[in-house]
Amino acid sequence: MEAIIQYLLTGLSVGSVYAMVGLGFYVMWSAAKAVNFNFGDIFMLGAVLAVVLLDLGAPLLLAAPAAVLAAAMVAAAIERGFVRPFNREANAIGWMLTTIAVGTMLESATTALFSSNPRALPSPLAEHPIRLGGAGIYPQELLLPVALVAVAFGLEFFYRRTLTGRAMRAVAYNRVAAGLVGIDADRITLLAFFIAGLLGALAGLLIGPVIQASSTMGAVIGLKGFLVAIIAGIANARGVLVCGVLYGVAEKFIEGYLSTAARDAIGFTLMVLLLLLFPQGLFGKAEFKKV
Amino acid sequence: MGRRVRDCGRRAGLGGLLALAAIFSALSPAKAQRAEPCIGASWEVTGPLANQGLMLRIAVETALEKINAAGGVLGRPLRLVVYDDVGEPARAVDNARRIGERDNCVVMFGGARTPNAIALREPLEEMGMPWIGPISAGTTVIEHQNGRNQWMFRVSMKDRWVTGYLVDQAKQRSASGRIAFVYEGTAWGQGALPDVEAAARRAGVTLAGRETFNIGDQDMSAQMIRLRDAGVDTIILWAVDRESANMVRSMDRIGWKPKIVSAWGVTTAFARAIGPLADGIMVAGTFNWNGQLSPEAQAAFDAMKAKYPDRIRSTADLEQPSAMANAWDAVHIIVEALKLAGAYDRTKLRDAMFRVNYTGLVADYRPAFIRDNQERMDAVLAEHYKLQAFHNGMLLPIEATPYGMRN
Amino acid sequence: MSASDRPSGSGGVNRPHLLSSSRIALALFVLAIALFPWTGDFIDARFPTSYELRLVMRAMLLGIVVVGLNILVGFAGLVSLGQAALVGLGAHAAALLALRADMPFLACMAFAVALPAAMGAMLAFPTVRVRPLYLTVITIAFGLVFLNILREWVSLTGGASGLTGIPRPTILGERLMATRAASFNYYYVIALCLLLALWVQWALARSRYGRAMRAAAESENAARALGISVVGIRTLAFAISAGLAGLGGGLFANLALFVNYETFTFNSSIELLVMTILGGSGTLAGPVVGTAVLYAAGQVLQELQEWQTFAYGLLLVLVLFLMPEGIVGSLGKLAARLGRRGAVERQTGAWPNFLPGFTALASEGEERGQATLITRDLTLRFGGLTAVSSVTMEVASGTVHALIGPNGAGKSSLLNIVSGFYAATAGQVTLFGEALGHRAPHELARRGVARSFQNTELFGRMTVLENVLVGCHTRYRAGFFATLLRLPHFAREERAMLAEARLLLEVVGLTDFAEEAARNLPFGHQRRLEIARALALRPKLLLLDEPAAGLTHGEIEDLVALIRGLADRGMTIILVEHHVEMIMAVSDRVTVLDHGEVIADGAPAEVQANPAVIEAYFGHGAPAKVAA
Amino acid sequence: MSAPDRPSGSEGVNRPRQDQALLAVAGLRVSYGRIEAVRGVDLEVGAGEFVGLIGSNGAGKTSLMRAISGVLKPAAGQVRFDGAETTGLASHRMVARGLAMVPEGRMVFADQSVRDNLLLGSFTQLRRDPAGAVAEQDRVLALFPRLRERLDQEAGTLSGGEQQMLAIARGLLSRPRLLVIDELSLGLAPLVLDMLFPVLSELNRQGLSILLVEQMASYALAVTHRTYVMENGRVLFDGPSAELANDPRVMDAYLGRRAS
Repeated sequence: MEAIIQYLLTGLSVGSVYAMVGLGFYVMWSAAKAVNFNFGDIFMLGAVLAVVLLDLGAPLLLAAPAAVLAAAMVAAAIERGFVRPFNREANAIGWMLTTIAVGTMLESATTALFSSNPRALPSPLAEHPIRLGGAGIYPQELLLPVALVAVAFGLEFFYRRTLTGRAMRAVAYNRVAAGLVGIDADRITLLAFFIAGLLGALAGLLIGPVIQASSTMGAVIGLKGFLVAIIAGIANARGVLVCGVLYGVAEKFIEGYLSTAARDAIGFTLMVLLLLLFPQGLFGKAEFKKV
Repeated sequence: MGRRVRDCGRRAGLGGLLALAAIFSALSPAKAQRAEPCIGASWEVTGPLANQGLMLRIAVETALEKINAAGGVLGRPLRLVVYDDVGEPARAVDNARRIGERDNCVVMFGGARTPNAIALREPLEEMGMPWIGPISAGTTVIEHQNGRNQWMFRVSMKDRWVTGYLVDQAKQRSASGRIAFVYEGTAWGQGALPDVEAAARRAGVTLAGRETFNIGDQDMSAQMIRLRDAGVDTIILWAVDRESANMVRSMDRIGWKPKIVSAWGVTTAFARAIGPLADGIMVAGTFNWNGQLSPEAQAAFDAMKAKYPDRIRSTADLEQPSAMANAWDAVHIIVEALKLAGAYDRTKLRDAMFRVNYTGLVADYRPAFIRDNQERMDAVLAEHYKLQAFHNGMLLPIEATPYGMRN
Repeated sequence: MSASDRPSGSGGVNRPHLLSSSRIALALFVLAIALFPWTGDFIDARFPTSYELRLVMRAMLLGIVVVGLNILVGFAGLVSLGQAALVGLGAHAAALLALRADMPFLACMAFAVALPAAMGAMLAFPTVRVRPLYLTVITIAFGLVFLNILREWVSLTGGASGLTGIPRPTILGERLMATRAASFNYYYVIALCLLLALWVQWALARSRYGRAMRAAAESENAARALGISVVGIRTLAFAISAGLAGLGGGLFANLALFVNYETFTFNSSIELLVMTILGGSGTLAGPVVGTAVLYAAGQVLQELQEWQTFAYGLLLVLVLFLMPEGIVGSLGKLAARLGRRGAVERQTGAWPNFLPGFTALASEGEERGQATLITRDLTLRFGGLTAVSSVTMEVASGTVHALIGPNGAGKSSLLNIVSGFYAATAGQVTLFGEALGHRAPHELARRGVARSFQNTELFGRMTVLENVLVGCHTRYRAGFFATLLRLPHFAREERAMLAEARLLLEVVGLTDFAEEAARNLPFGHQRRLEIARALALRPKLLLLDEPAAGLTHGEIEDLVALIRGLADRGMTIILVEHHVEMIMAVSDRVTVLDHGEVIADGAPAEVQANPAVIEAYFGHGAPAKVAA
Repeated sequence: MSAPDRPSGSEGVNRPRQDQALLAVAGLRVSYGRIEAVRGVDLEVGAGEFVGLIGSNGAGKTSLMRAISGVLKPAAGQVRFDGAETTGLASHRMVARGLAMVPEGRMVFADQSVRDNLLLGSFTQLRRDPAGAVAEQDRVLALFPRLRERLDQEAGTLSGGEQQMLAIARGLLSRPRLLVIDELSLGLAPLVLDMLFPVLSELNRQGLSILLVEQMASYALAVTHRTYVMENGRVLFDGPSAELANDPRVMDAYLGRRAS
């Protein structure tokens, strides 16, 4: 019983990370029909930049938002410099390679400048776990699902209640029509990558105190976030959220009851099977192919 | 049009040829049969373990600088060339070939990864080039299945001995006698498993749990819960800094604090990342820079500090304390061997290695290696191992901490 | 991408001379590879050392894998980010069979190719039908799962420590090594395999399989309409690509005599993809160039120490910005631009030019008077919208049957049902006297239904001649291996098809444009080409979707002559058109649709006079009074 | 065909002088790759004018409209709007300058509510003049009472006619000086058209310039002042709509007959 509580709690926390990263992919994909393939690096920057700012003497409450903001700006710059020029034609794949390349540069520059060592990202919420019998969780980890809910509501509010959010949905639905009502689709796309960057960097910042900040912390999480988003049917925010959390919890139960070493093999196989069963994604709608 | 298409094809084809030609011409042919006064190195320069490579480089470069300042070896300065193997065996072989054939170095250093060392066996034999491992600890690196290791030396720990050492330590410290083994899913971790099992058998200990995890794993609650529920009170750990930190976090989460005796993958960076949770964790090593230093060790540290003032400010900045001492000693053993060999010649160097007697930071190597005794291609013996422990964020000799029951 | 150095289907004519420049380049390349190990004998130096030899061998191994990836990416337009895992599968198959089953080298290699190929087919078949992106996703997942299994299945793979002690390969008792003592025999085995891979690539490019891959990549719809099973051809492409990956892997295992999972990571997959793109995907020389350049760059960048990975990324970015089509692609384009200066004027022939040979080609139509196509209560709904509503009509064989109606009347939807692109919500289609459930477009194409598209869907980067040859796809009989080996009966068939394709170009007056990329044709010519391509199928039923749209008067007149000529030769034609005048001139019967329903059906003159038709078309006279 | 009931007032009937033209297109060419869809078109719309553009499907009308409204960049030629050169300006900038287009196929944002669609229509105005935008919403909804009833419905669930109303309303909300409507009648029942065309005439009477692209020649000729007839990427001729309504050349061109 304790174990089950533990798996649920840690699964919820890591699942929230997947969900937030997946939502980042969702936001990028809906606006641009392309993504920053190495989005994990934005996740990493959220944590690493916070450590760097703390090193420079900034207080945590300043360093944290500044790091997220800076990482999101990097994300936006990647859209402008490396996605937009390579996403002009329908079904273009150039962006995949350019974002991989720029991700390589980001990661290796971080390794060279920040060192390959893990670094602590101190947070008062990651010092003393809350114990529930034999299970336990850091308040910091509980912050993640809370943040996820906040982010989800925030996104929902943004998409449905603000003019810019509606404009972003308009761009996602039909770029031409969006332009015809006066929306600058390029700027909205840039903004979308910025927002995605906020999500990714926030996830990195929040989990950083628990898993330490390091230059390679984002690689696997970025990939998993992408797969989760695809499995969910990348065009459905709620689906991405649900799938992300579920995958996190599922991982913990696999670790608990099947195998820790083969967790990824089992998890990914599960994903592949789901994708084959639901080719449009679990929450995706069948798309109509026009002839 | 068709004509033109083919013209373009030709141009492209020629382009390919030119590219190939360019590669070859860039590689100046190695002419001399005799080797050059250089030490090659293939370890990690980039990637998650880049820091290891950097620390080794600091130790080797500093040692070489001192040696060269004193006139070099056989009248010539020795230099270091470093190539990155990004932890990949095929790259390691590329690098070894480059070191042995193009740079024509007299000897090479290897990095931490066991598979990379295994992949080098045959090329080294073919080229006849001695290899020295200052940081790898996998038993099979030196003890080859065929028992015919001729070229691979080590000034480092050996898992077969480390496991015996740690099992003993764990047995003495465990109140319940329930000891578990936790290891990373790499060749180093997996390779230690049979050694640990053998050592446990020898010590009459039944392992109460075996748990593994993958590199990059961020939560080990499942493993820790299983071990806790199995009544384990002491863990033998085979892991590096980041994953160790995550494991200790998982323990803290579930409120479980067993004793941990660890192989030397956990270093200063671990304590820096995890803070007070590191306290009390014991690590087997070959050397500790935070204790009472001999004049030679103090001089070595001062030289590193002087050469790399940005990186090395205090002894705590020597992030691979044991491996750096090993590398320091390895360089000097090579120098001694070269002097005995009397020439920059690989075979002569190899033969001379067995005649080296040298007092280093880690040990009194007398002799450093023994010919036709594969087991003794390792210079550092189990008796040289030193237990250390984290205390107040520092990795200290166990005597300097409140955790020492023995030693 | 430019047409230059792209696999060109020009096979028969303009056959390269024995001393053509590409052959010289190839010969030089082969010679350079063949002589390389012996360079030292010529320049009297210790060169190449085992280091350079190893570099070249590793580059050749990677080259084999990249050739495979090029077939996938450059031909079939799919992306794999798990290719390294397939290399690993080949490597481990070869190593394990040699170690555990004592299999001889060649048998091991056969499995090293076959297993990954089968795995590739298994991965591709269910995924490529949905979205090409899914293959990418699945390959990523496969790569990760595969590595995880390699690492954890310690008893089989040795776990992370890998497999050591792989016996040195032998052929006929000869030990294979890359040493002077062994005459560098293993080096030559690898070189031979590279040449083999290049042959496969070349043979594919100039066969119906390669053309079908490229066609499916350029226009899935048009490919399906021409009888190509898009799922099948993509699966084939991935299987071949995986097989070549396995070949590279097997050779690697026997070179290194040690394998573990670390060589086959996600990063290696990316590196392989980058090599493909860098060289110029879709070009024949690209894989070799890309592999050589990038592999060499990796060695040179070692000088930069901890910044080498950064520099690698930077180099990639620079290449992608400066040479978006890869080295060979961009150089080829440049050369083409330089060469274009002296281009000759091409003559457009008159059309339709019903040559004597053409009559024989026009398919044996059915007996006149029969109903080629009958639809009963055909209905098609998309969500709430009813595009086609209970349409019943009959198309007599050998007639031109026009389908008209205002924009949005459901004409194209009806055409899409008949050609298999849409599945009807209700109703029945009887074709050539056989009641059919929903059939995929490529199945219908094989039964003799050909179509053109409203917005011409040519394979723009393929040549005009290749476009027509794709139309011949379903009529080839030579199998896959006969094609790869270019056996005599394949060669005969290819020659026949080529002759037929050229004849069809003559019929539509495009002979002079045969080697031009289709997208470079003027609009009217594109229409002609699309029709010629459809005719290459030798259809019994030809569906033309607004063939006159955008054509000039003269062109429309020619089109009318063509349609009449085809009908006179026994072909049944359904024509969707707006040009009422043209309809009147060419059709035997007219069905008028409005809002998905048949509002009139009959001879042209009757329909023309039908007031319902006039109203549907031109509006019903005056609009109601403007609200004051 | 019965005689169309033509809006009174003839100030727009005469061809405006170049310097008065709200929209002036000269020598415009549009290509897709090598395919030329528009082959050198001159066209003008004067301030307050209601101009039609008719021609059969594939004549290049939509391409021309897309180039004018900034959806496509023209290959050659010039577009001047409101006295300034606007060739190649992106569509959102054209909207900001006062040229709105109701695109072919309507392109309403099907996954958003009618209200949100209208709000997006006011996108440019909400930043410039929020109060004015709200007033404009009321004014436009008064024109299309059906939309007011369905404000909270998803736009994708509207009928074709309602979607077209929404598309027009959305276009109007940017307070354009020139409204370009591409294929108003596409897929709509005559009954719906009878409702829509009078609204356009009314808007025009209130001072809005309109360029109407229409396949249904009779409708276009009935409501507009002046009409261009396009075929094969070129303008064949133009003239007052009343005259063209009886001109046999229209029928010929329209039906793809040879101009004799």
